[in-house]
Amino acid sequence: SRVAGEKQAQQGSTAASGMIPELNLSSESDAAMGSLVNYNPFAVQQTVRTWLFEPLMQQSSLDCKVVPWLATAYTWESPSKLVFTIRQGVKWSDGSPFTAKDVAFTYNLTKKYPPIDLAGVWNNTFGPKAKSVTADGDKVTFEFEGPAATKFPYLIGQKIVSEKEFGPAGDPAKYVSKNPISTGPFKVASYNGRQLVLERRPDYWQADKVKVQKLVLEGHYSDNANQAAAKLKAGELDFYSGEIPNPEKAFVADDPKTNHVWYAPNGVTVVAPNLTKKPFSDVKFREALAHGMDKQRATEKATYGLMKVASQSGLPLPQKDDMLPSKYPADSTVIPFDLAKANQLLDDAGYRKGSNGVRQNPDGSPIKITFSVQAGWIDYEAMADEITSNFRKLGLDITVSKMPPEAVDQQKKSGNFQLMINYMGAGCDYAHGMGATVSTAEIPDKTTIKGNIGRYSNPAVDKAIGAMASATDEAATKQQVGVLVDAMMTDYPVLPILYAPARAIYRTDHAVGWPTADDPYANPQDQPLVWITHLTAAPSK
Amino acid sequence: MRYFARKIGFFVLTLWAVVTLNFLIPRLQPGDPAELMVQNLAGKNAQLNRAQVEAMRDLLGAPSGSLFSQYWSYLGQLAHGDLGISYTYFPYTVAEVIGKAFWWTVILVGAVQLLSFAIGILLGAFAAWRRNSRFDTSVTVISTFVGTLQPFWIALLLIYGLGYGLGWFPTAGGYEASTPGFNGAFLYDALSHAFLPALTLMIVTPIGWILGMRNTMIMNLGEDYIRLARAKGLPDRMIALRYAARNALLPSVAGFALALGGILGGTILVESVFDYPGLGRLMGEAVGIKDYPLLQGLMLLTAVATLVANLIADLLYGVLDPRARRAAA
Amino acid sequence: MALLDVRDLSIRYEPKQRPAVDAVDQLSFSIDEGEFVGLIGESGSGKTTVGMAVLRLLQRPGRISGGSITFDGTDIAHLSQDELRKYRWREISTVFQSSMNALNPVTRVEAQFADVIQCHTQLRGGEVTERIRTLFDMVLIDPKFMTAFPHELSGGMRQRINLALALAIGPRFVVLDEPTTGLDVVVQHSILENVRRLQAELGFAVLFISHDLGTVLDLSDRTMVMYAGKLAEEQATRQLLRDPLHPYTKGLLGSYGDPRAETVRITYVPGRPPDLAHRPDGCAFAARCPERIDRCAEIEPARTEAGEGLVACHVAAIQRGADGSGIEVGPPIRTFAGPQFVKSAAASAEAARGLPLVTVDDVSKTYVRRQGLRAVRTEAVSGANFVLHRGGVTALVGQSGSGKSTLARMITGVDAPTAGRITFHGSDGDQVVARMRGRRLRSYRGSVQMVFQDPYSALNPTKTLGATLARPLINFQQLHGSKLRERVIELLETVALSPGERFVNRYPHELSGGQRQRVVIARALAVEPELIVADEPISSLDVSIRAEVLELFDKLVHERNVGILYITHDLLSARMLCDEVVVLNEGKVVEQGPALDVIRSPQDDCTRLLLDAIPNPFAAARS
Amino acid sequence: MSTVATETVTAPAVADRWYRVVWSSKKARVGIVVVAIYTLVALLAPVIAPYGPTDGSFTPLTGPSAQHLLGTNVAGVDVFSQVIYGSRVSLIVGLLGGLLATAIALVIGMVSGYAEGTFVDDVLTFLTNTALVIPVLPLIITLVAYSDTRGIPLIVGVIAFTSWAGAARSKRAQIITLRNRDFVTAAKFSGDGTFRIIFSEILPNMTSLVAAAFVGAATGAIGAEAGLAVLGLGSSDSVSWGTILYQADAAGAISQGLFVWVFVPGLVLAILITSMAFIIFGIDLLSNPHLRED
Ligand SMILES: Nc1ncnc2c1ncn2[C@@H]1O[C@H](COP(=O)(O)OP(=O)(O)OP(=O)(O)O)[C@@H](O)[C@H]1O
Ligand SMILES: Nc1ncnc2c1ncn2[C@@H]1O[C@H](COP(=O)(O)OP(=O)(O)OP(=O)(O)O)[C@@H](O)[C@H]1O
Ligand SMILES: [Mg+2]
Ligand SMILES: [Mg+2]
Repeated sequence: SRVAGEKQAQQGSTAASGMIPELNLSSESDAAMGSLVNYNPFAVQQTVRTWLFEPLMQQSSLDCKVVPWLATAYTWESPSKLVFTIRQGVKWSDGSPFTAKDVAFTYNLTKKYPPIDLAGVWNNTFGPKAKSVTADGDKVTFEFEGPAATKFPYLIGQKIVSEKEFGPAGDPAKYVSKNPISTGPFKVASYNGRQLVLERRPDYWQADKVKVQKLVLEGHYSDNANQAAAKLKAGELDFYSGEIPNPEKAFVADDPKTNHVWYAPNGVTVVAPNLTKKPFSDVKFREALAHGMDKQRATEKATYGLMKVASQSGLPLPQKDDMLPSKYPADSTVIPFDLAKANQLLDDAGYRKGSNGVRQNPDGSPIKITFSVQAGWIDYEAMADEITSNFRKLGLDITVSKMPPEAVDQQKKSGNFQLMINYMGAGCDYAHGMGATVSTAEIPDKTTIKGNIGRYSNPAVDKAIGAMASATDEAATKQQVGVLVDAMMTDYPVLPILYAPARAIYRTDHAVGWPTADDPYANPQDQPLVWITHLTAAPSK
Repeated sequence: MRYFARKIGFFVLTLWAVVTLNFLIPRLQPGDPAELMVQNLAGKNAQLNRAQVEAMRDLLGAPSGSLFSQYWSYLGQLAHGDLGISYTYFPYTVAEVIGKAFWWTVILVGAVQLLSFAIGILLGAFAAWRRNSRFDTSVTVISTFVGTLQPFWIALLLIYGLGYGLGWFPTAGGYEASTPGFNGAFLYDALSHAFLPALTLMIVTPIGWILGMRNTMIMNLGEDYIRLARAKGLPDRMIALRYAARNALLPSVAGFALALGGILGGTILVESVFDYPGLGRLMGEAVGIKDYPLLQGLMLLTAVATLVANLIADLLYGVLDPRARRAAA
Repeated sequence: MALLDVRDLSIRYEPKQRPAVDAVDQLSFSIDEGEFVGLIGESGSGKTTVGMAVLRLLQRPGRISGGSITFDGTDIAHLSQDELRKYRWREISTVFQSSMNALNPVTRVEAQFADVIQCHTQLRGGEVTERIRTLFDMVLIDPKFMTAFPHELSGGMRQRINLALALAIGPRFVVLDEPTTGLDVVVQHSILENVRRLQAELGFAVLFISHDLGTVLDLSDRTMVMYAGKLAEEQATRQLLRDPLHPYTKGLLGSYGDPRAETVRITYVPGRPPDLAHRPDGCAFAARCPERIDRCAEIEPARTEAGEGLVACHVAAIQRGADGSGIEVGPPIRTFAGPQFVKSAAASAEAARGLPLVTVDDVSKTYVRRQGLRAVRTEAVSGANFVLHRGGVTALVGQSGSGKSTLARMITGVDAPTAGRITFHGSDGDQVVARMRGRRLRSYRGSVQMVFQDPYSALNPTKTLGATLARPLINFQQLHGSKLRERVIELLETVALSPGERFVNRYPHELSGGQRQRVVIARALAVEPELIVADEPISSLDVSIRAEVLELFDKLVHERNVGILYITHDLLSARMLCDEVVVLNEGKVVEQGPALDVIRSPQDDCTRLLLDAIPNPFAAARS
Repeated sequence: MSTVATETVTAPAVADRWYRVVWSSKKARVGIVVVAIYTLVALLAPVIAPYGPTDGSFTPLTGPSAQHLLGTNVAGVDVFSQVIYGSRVSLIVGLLGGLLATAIALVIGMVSGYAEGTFVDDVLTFLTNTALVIPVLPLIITLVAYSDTRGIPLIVGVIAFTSWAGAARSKRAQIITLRNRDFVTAAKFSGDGTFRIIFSEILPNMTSLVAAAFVGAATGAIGAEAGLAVLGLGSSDSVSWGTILYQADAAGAISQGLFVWVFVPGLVLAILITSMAFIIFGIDLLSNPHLRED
């Protein structure tokens, strides 16, 4: 195509220098945004989200390894006191030096303006709130009202802004930033309302690692997967982390040498029964269901077989194998599809078939199950359809009810549902990732959706989650996670189906060095800043 | 005078009803905008970050007070011409957001409507004129067939056929590399981007005009003044256009004014498929993300446009049909 | 050589779902350059059809099924529309039967002249305007109306403009198809005077189609009489008046009289025209002919020269010695030997006075029209007073726009008066018409019926005649099934639409103008009302059927004690039918009294004007 | 006179029955036949379709083959069977939705036009204008979101409820031009009630307008049903052509080369609506007897 042709011509001239002349990515703002420019990292809609501002550290949800970024190191001086060492020699894009004071300024700004406190530093969301954030030399110290280890993954993700720009800006939520002062690897070269061109900063603190001269961001494909696939195939996109149905066939098959896809396991998609409703309140019933789900077929339909079936432990395996208590051999936690066993379990638990061949409650009352699913979320629909047909084979009277996502949300809040598909976090904050699904504190209320939509409640689990707040090292964390895994394996509060993906759909004709299944050095979806420093020019053919 | 007072009274009353509905409808929809927006930013397969939801709620300033007091302040705002601040594009105001999208839609759909009206009228007139000829049959059959295709389906066809297959036209967006402004490069850029969406709409819109025109024209062809025109030995073209078509045009013109009013609401699907930066897409998004202020603004815009078009249709009819001048004016 | 020569022209209507109708059968005639030829004949006899054929404007399902139409040496019957174009308007132009509706409603009059002038002549720009101005002068219309839209002109003006349009580029031949129907006599008179004058000046030939005997005889050099799709007779007009050959012609002539005469006699032709889909053997008129002989029922009479004209009648041919068969028939008689409708002065004067039926008491009606910001008030009726009686007929006469229809609408309860009151003295007490609602209004309509003025809009185009006529019968007389059908057919026959079976399933557009008007009359008769408000019920009917309808009304009055409000501008029919005359001018009653008194000694100028405008061919013929 | 009376009238023509009139148009004939075939397919769906419409037991996303004429979808359902079954919902939604919307438009438009200038007209006109002006999509979403059961009747109702206004307006305009014709007054004299006058005298003069509006409404309804399906507001457990189309789009059928999956439902839909439009050409003959002759 036209655009690709031009690009090739340019590439010829600069490829020799080992640099990548240009990469094409999809836009990070809505198309309708037009020339409503706003580079403010606190804004709801940002012209660009990824490439200008940087956080203190980056943590991959895949392996929970912490990569130092604007901070070089951190230490928990106590479970309620965290100290970062700030990187020296970093320059803001206007040439002025970046200091610890900017860091403290940023965090204190979020204190002053709660609407921008996305990391929840100053409230009780992920742990007790902070008392103060102060800078001293190259150190920035966080003091919390209590043990706050669970806040760490959120806290380090805060994008750091300069005091110079935001000091005079007033309410940062209402501030429109047109000339951003940032630390990131790129700065704005041009924006015409549609196409954003970013150019490499030679004075970036790790400029030697950034080989991409120019980033061109254009087009928003969130509800237009076909277009994205076509653009990718045409070489007009180099990387895409949105959804493309059946990427192997729609994209990779077109040119397997250059076209690649990697779906990294990012979380767990689970069937969430409402434990307050019969017969789901019965753990035996849930156990039977866990054996009666054809997870393999569900992943074939929902993710075109790209994702693996999930372990009942709730942990994404094999990435988090090391978190698994030793009593569970890794491969034993994936419950195989076994209808006979499921039937056996149901029979044993007293859910006998009535004269019409449909199972009844032990007390003889009929069972009628409605599976609520978000209409239009085709992967969810596919899973629901498959699992429903599996459960029907168990003799259960079950129907799928497809409804608007908002209506599903409403049911989550009201608890007025029977079965649902839900997402179970698998981040590095086990207390609020995995824990959110089983913690009593996370049972949704009328106005807020929280993670524990099944309304599972277990004091041992709650206690373990509480303990994680002061678990600042891995061993301590593992011990508490073990309690959660136990609950998952024995109580079946939710029934994992498959791992939800972090997507990377990319081409290797311009750049190589993307994170892959073999070299999962970064979460492709969450850590572009990491992979951009790994990319190198494709060897010329 | 009473007549105009009445007309204006009705206009205001309808406007009020619409404003009230505009206020109520979004509020009646289930779903929490803050949650939806965070979910939207994170992707559906992600856990809701509750801190973010809280922050978002603070940011948007959750509506407070009773429904009634909200309604009052909404009316007050409107009276000052203030449409509020968009949730999605915070801190940009609704007016600014709509302003960006406005001309894209108006120019694209306006041009399409004009063109398909002209084409539809001409084809319809000639089909009626040569009723039951092969031309008539093919025009009615073909236009009916393509006119009943779903626009979305046509769009797919075009994107893959002319867009990716042949590579003739860009398939997404309103423009690409050029800087908006009044210059050749940009116009070329914008036109080539507008081509496929325009074509999609062009395929489905003329049918109504064709059939409508054909219908009224056939009725009119039986009238005595057409017979007289024939007896006058005027060239067929003149009879067809000046006599038959001129008269048959009247109902269509009134319909056209209405269609123009509807421009602002009618292209959600096509604009979304083509990622076109217009009002339809904006409306689609606003509905999806529950951006109440934006949604209200768009609905108000559509409503006012339609109402005004309605009024113009009335007046236009008076101008075009001298008979109506005294009856209706 | 004749300018127009029509030979053996046959025209068929071939509707898809019904048997074909031979509307015109082997018709031959010719017209010379500059000649003024009248074509008269019974309603539905095919006059309009012939005119349309000559103009080549027949519409489906009609088509020329045989014969030729030679215009200036070329057979135009089979030319394509393209080839025809060079004849159109330059050579042959026309004024239609419903010429009021023949102007393009959305363009200015001027433009409708300009397009045809520019199309056929070299004139451009100012010359065109100049030409239009001359044409307007010619038909006596102020040229300031050039820029008007058709609806801004009165009916009479529109007809005159059509005439001017027909003459716009000096054609050699003009077809005038009932150019003045629906106009009052005064306007009618002035228009036709115009035509005659212009024809004399410009020398074009005219085919003048009309059912109005008086005007045709008044104007034309030669007259052709049509009956059932054939020419019955053709003679120079003066001669025709003096010595009509065909019995049907005699019948037509006999239906004309002078309203002022002591005793008015009107003949009418009894019986029904034949079903054109099944022509009888022999003479089509035989069944109705008082002079018929045996031969008439068997052999179709050929067109023969007899006396000074052409006639298709055995008897006339024998009488004039044009037939050698030697059959004995008596000497020719001048008048129609059939029934007559007679009204003597005495009979008119002693008119029965029944009880009052409707009282019109100081009634006014003001229409308010909006013109831009201004409200224009039209006082259509002001302060009208009169009484309608049971078993009595009141004529409401007046010029066009004098408020006749408006009064009719108020009396029938369609509109309400703005002032005054109209009271109906029914069997269950007096009621104010304007206050009637719902059931009462419905039952009022069972006793008061209206014959609408415009037969074109009074019939639902989507309903067959049968369906239209069935409604009142179902609603007011609870008839159903075969009874209903019988009664419907009977009604059709009553108004001379026969055979009824042939008409029940027709749609209005398949009827001639006069046939439609008769359906409208039949509908009003269906419910056997106490009062009939007839608004120009016979304007589109030929004299013969006219007389028959009058007779029908008369019978209703005498036998059923029905009251009639007869709206007309035709004083002759008023004299024949009515006991009382109310003359209306510009909404005011200017004169009222016994019919004969008003007609004989009119007090108001307006009445006199109406009387003077009545054409009187006999006067001319006798002189 | 006697001769006339004895003359027999052969073949007394029967009044044109409306169905015969409609059938006499070639286009209408084609339309009727096609619609009839569709109806038959819908009725016989279980016989014709090789598999169930929700039977997801096949390999997902296969192209056309002998077993699966149109391939299978993401859920491993046979698309051909879906298309066959889909005719049910699409026909019902199209016909009922079209009918209901037309009926509402008819009643409101006709009554308001007939009563022009009165209070009734004012109220109805106000209603119509308001309905014309409020954006349909958000309204539909709100209406549907508030109902628990999301069956076909609801969808049909909602679609009809939101789409009648334009048609009502044009009908009002039309009836105003017809209402003052003498034949309407004449019908009053014939003793017909207002209702009968509106619907039996005036309506036949507008059948082509009404029929055109019906096809417009039916097209709109089928499209709207599909649109609702994609918004997650469709009927939860039935397949329609609209849902198939949108599933195909959402699953990126075209980028995967599964063309028939997209084309066939779009095509059958267009053919159905086209044939309905063709029937109008026959119905035109009803309101305009003039046209019957060619
Ligand atoms: N479309 C048609 N289909 C069938 N018959 C028709 C059609 N049009 C006219 N006719 C018949 O043809 C005959 C001639 O009609 P035409 O209009 O020429 O009569 P006319 O002499 O002009 O009568 P009038 O004086 O009433 O205008 C009538 O009997 C009429 O019923
Ligand atoms: N609906 C109306 N609105 C306004 N003016 C009207 C209306 N109807 C009639 N008029 C006017 O009222 C006057 C009387 O009209 P009407 O129809 O009663 O006359 P008429 O005596 O029946 O005439 P004609 O012989 O031409 O039928 C005319 O000037 C006419 O223009
Ligand atoms: Mg005639
Ligand atoms: Mg009148």
